[in-house]
Amino acid sequence: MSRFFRLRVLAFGGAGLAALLVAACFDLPGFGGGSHPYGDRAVRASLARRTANVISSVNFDQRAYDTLGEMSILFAAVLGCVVLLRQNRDEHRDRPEPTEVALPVRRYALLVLPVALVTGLYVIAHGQLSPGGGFQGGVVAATALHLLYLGADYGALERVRPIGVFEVTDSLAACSYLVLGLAGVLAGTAFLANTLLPYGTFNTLSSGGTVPLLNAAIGMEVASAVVVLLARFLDQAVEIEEEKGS
Amino acid sequence: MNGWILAATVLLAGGAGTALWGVATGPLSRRVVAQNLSTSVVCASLLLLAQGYDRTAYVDLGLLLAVLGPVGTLVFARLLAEDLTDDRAAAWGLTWTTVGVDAAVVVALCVAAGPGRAMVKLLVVGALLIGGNLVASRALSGGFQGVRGG
Amino acid sequence: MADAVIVVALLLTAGAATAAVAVRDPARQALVLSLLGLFLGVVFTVLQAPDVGLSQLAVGSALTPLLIMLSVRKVRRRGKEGGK
Amino acid sequence: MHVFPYLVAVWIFLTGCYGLATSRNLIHAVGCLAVVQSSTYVLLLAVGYRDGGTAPVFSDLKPGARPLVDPVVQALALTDVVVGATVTALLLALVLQIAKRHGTVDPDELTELRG
Amino acid sequence: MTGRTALAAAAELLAWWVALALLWLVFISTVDTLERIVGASVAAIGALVARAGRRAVTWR
Repeated sequence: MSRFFRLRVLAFGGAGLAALLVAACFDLPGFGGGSHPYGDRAVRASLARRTANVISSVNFDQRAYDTLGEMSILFAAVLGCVVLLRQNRDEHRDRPEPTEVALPVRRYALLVLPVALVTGLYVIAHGQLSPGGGFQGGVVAATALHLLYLGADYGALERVRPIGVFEVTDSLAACSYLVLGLAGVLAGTAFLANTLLPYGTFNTLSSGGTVPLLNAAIGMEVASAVVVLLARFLDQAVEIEEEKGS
Repeated sequence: MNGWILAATVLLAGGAGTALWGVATGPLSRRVVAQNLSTSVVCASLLLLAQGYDRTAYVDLGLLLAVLGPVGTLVFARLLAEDLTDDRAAAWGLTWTTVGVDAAVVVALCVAAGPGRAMVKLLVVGALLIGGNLVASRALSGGFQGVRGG
Repeated sequence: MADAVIVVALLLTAGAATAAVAVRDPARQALVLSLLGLFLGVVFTVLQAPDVGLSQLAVGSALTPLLIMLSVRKVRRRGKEGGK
Repeated sequence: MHVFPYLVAVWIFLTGCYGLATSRNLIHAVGCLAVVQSSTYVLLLAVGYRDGGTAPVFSDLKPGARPLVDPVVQALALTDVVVGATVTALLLALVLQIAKRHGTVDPDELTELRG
Repeated sequence: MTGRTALAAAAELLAWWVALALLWLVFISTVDTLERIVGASVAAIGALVARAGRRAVTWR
């Protein structure tokens, strides 16, 4: 199929798709309309369980089973990356040379690393109160560690990042989500049902029953998954070289 | 619509629009500078929006961006260091202008918030943002000279 | 008039998306993508979804650019070695 | 204003699709896929918006004080943003494997190699 | 490790812990016992990572 012919097919299909999508847009409920039946019910259910952040309540309570699916996709994607980016037999590792980074940049990295880490943990811990949660905070905490690569060199990052520990943490966090779900079954209700713990006082750290626990599990899962993921990419980009002459 | 949201709209339309144009065209050195400046413009407008909607919880967005935005610029400064050796990406006039805008926004918000925990939080965000912006500018204008293999 | 900020944010996002497609060099595209992430964060904020905005800012400001730039570096290094 | 955000989502989707189809570099194609993904977030959140509403987060708001936007679509978009990033990483890992095996990241050259 | 270096290490950790615990108190909106406990442990993790990072960079 020639390039020109392919572009013609694309233009034809794209025009048809565009026409259909635009027609569909005019049939959607108008932007900013007042009718959100599911939203209103979700808010009521969340307030009944004393979870201040309704989005967290939807994610980790009302639709916790869906989040389990999302977490498995995340876990599988990271597993796929680890398998795809492993060191092949015809490759060897090269120690990267230590690099000279301007002093202000290095100092900035060392100062902001703990601040970013605390910010990430704050976002995780307050997931059921203020905007945030395990997904967001996990990414922030994991990114914080990589300031060491940006502000110094890859060797420095490797010294504070035992990759095996993060791989184990990743699996443990995924398991703990499942175990919390199964605890519901053992307690006599349903999988991932939020009936195990008392709902607590509204707008405090311990409110919302199992929501904070599931939130923390997702936070650990995401943080260690991102660290493992970036470790593979950094290995490939910085360390692993192909054998010369292969 | 109140004055805070109007200010955020103007800042977005002017500053972020310019940054988008700068990042989409021109030599690489100009693009990375525009990327760096977009962080401060967007962070300032997020803080303004938080005040405009009267939701202190939205300040977390500004906090996150103030922490991670400069990190993103450092990524580019580090991994494009070889391409940036030929033409230094230095635009200190522009950098100081945005720093001034950020400082003005933070001070105005602090005055509106009044003394208390919210004000300290805004000051922390402002310090992280301005410090990060200056360090990222420094990194772009030759902060990673010796970086070859790493 | 109250929706002006929504319109501005949406237009910026559409512009950044168009630029991200039009810029063909992956390294430069990563720069535009990081801007797209920021503007999406603003759109989510003005649509009153701070949780999604946080998610997008966390991912779009540092993680996605880092992944793309590391891939670019690996492919480029391969290209250089293959050329020798 | 009734359909403008939806039309923006459609525009982002179609632009991303065009980029995917005409891309000459697989890394660029992955970036275009990220653009396509972002269109779904814009569409979802636009559907959930309510005029004059605010986020259903009660850490600094008394329940019932202001109209609220729809939290369900936000929860859908939230998880997908982070999971989408790891899927992007998986695709980039595939691209790196292709680059290793075939020595190119141009989809047209790859088709020729196979044919 | 001599007494002097141990003292320096403890001082560094304590300084970071105090700074990060204060940062946590700035971030949060309402203070209660559980909040203090979580903040103290997060600040401790942050302090440990800060010291580990500082040592890793000035290793060579």
